Amino acid sequence: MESHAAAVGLPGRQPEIALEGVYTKKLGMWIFLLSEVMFFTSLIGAYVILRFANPEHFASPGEVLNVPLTAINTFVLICSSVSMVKAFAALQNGDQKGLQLWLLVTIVLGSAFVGVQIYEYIQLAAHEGFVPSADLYAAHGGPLYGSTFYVMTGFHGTHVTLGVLALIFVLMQARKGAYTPQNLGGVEIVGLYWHFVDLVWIVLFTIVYLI
Amino acid sequence: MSVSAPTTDFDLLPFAGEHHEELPFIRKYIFSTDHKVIARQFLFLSLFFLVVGGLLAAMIRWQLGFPGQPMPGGDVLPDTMAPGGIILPEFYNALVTMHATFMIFFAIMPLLVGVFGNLLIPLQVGAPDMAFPRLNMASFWLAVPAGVLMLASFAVEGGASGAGWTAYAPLSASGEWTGVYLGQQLWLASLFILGFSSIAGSVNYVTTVINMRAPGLTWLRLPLATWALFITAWLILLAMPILAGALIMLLFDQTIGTAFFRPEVGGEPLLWQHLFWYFGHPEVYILIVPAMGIASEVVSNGSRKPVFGYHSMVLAICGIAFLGWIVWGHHMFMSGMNPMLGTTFMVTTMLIAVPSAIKVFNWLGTMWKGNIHLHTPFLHGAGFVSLFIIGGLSGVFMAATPVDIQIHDTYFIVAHIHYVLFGGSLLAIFAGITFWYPKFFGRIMNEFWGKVHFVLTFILYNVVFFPMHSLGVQGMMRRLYDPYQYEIFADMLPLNRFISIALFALVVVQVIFALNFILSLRSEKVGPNPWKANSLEWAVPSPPPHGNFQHMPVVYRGPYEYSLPGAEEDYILQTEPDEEAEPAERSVEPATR
Amino acid sequence: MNWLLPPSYSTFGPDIDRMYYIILVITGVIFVVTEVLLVYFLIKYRKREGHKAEYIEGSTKAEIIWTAVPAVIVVAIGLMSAGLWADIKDPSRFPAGSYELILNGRQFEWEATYAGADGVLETADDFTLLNQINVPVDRPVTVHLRAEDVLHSFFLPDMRVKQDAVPGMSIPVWFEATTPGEYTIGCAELCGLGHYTMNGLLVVQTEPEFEQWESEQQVAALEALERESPLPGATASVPDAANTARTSGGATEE
Amino acid sequence: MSLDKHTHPPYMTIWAVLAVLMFGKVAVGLSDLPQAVAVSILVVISLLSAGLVALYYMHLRFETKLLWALAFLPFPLVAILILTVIQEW
Repeated sequence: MESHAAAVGLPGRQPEIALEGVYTKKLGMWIFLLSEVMFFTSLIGAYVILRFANPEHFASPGEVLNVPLTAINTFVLICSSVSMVKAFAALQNGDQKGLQLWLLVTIVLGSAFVGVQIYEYIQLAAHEGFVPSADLYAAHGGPLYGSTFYVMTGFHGTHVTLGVLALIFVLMQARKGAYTPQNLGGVEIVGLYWHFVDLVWIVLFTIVYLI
Repeated sequence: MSVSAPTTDFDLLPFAGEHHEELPFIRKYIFSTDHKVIARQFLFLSLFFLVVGGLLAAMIRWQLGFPGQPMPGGDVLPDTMAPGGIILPEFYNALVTMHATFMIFFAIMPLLVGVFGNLLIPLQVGAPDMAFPRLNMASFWLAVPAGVLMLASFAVEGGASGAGWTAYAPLSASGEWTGVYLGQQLWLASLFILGFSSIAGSVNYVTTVINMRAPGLTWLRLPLATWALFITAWLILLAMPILAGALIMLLFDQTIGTAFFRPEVGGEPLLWQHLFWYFGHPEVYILIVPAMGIASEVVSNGSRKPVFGYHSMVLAICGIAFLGWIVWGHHMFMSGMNPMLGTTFMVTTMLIAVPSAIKVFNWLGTMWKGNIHLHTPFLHGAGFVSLFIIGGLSGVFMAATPVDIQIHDTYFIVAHIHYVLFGGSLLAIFAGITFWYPKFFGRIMNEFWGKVHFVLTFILYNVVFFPMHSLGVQGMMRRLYDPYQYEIFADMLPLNRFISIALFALVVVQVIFALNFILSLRSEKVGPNPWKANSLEWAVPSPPPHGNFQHMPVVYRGPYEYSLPGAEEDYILQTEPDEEAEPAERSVEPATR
Repeated sequence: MNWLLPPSYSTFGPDIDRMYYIILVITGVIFVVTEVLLVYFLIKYRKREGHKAEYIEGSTKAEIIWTAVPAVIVVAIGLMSAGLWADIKDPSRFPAGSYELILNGRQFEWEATYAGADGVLETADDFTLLNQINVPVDRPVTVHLRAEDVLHSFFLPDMRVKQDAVPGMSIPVWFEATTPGEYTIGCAELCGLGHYTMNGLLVVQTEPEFEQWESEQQVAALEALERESPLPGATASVPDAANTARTSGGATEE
Repeated sequence: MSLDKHTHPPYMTIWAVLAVLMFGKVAVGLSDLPQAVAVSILVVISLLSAGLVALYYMHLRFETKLLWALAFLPFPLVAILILTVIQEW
């Protein structure tokens, strides 16, 4: 967008008209995150309603799902949120090295989270017979349990993977010195998305594993 | 003020004509990020799907008017659809489903939100382009594959989806009940992709309106078209993801065999209806609110008079947006939903009639004591108001739950749908295309043929759809391949035949609009403000150059200051400095006249 | 073209029709007033040389009026119809002592199940009827509506009854016929390629006729039961010989 | 988040609080408290930690009030959907 404004000789936007301090990219990301909230509402809402309608389909915490492993996995995601924020703080202080280091840590932690989740899927599907499709379902509880579990955690996992890819892209841009304390757009945007994904997991982990 | 020749770095020679067989070609596929080019691309795409939807409607009416008789030109269709031109029941269900799907998702919604959103928002808020131009381009180039997938679902084995555009489970949840497997999955995948396109577009619209308004353009100086598109973008942002989630669950039911909506393995069919209509009702307001915005623009312009009660019009749009989230149950009164919920939804649905009433009275107030120029956009706008009144009032019958018992899922509902969607949105779209044609192509559509098209369409439209209220009151159900199997409906064949013939005439009359649209691409060029309007898009040349504004426009007044006492002309551009305003505000040079 | 509802033959039919006519009058009046006003404005305030429109930005008084008045009208309509809706649909307000039967909708036919000689539904001696329901006149009837495969909608246009049948749910629907005769049963929810063939016959019989018909059916069911399996084994839903099973449109997958 | 202010919110302490809350939830989840009690505790804790992430890590706390309004917008809609549809069963 900036190139357009320059091309047409447009003075910068008057801040008092715009949402003070919330520059366009950040506002766009916040608005996108609102639509993501509604997407997860649809999935989690269906899970809550189906569980309320047919409780016998669902097992109590720990019976089928491996809670300790996922608890550690959740801790990994929380750490990745912290490393993301440290990266952003480093950028604000102009510390390019720190930015790239913390971005790398976030990427590693994020990939670890997805790895553990895939491992958990394999465990559940192979040994427990806990699969999404109703006809093959064999674990404790009913086919609804597998369907809702895989759709919710699967889509969350997809969002984490997309987040990791975005972080890798931002890291490459950071290596080229694209970000400065004045132009911290890309990092803050990816940071907002990453924290949102962590926030969704906090709710998801509680509802799926602990209730 | 010399206007340098617009340095358009794109070479667009549209000779798109939607003749029936020929697909609209753009000679060069332009991966452009200019919101005006994207608006034109959306225009051609959705006009093409409007034609497709219209053809499907003609086939439906043929089967209802001449059941079981070979359709003229029907032998073109393969035997899986219409052996010897005689439409099969499964193809009829596919026709009903795909007519609604194409019209709602690929014609009316892109025409209102994709076309006018893209064209008007940056121009009316005084921005050079959308907040995220590349995302805006992605929004169009996601809609194209969605449309292709939907069209392809006709060609696959088993035919297109036949579960209704509402795809109620369990009929839609497994091909076992309809014999349509891949067709239903393509239907689901196509709408899922379209969801991305709509959300990408809406993020752009909301960010542009909030963050990129020209100085002086406060919220209450925004034209009502931009207000309507802004609120609609919010509805899309919050409603489409719900549909995306529901579609994904239904797609997994269809493919992997999950159990969300399949009752035999524990799923809940009512859950699909709740999720679908929780998206569905904001969706129908997505289809009408932009039309209301366009109607306000053309009615005010035609009457040469400010919109009556601008503030209450804005409040009414916001009222519709809020109430739109708590009424979805009125689609499900008979569906086995808890009757007590029915009563709550009945009350909220009754309340949502109030903002629509406010808008109608304000449109009438705008015309009152005006100096009405009956130009084509105004005619379509007045047509919109008169038909929207009927559509709104017929909604009250369905909101009253006991009356809904008799008329639910009958042709009364079909009449209501078409009075708000065809009489409402489509007439507003005709008004919008004619009104902003200069901003699309720099030329103007023929006024005489515009009026001829309006008069014929208005008359034939009412001849086709008003009798449907009577069919519905007699109890004739929707989506019946051959309603005359029921003895009590056998005597409705003559009326249905009459409606069908009237519809064929209505479809033919649309050729006038198509020709007017195509031939006017070559008509004489027009200046920046042929309709003598006030908002910012009329302060730039037609068609606006890349980047729209030579200098940052500064706004001093509201968009509807027509016939201002003391002004020499009966219109004043928003960029006209206010005489009484203190000099500091008039320092910046106004935009090109 | 006919704007009047077809005659209704159930106890709550006239109440529904009255609601329809009240709304028809109210919306009719508003329709005429607004459309005439629109046409009048178009003619009276048409463009004339030298004439300028009046610069009016609105009037809050007018806004208040046309917010309050429609709100009062629609809420009034709402309150009027709330009671009637509850009487028809709320199971706790169903009339007592109604004749019970089960109606099962499946792809492209209705199957009614009546209590057999023992008077208890879902027992071995029940008898069934395909695409036909016999009910006594002047006596409330409760139909336990079910569906086997997809959504169907039990629609009795003459009785002003409509209720979707949802697989996995048993929804009670009541009505009381007032005049004997033969009426139509329809399916109002898209249920596949044979949706249009799901019409059936509602036969409303006088009390003696119904008693006689019912006892005949019960006896026939008992005999069929004896012939089939001397021991009262699984519930045999015996296709009722008396009623010729209508050839349904598509192949009915059992 | 105005640029000149370099005092960052207490990220590490919030991290510790989040970790403690999370492991606390696990304990409550695996304990055999009656389901109603356990569910309400878990919901409260997760909303609390979600709030913490939103306020401090997403810097919502330092943004304009209008962004708070936007951020909060979908949640009443979520409540309407789930609380209404749950009446069915």
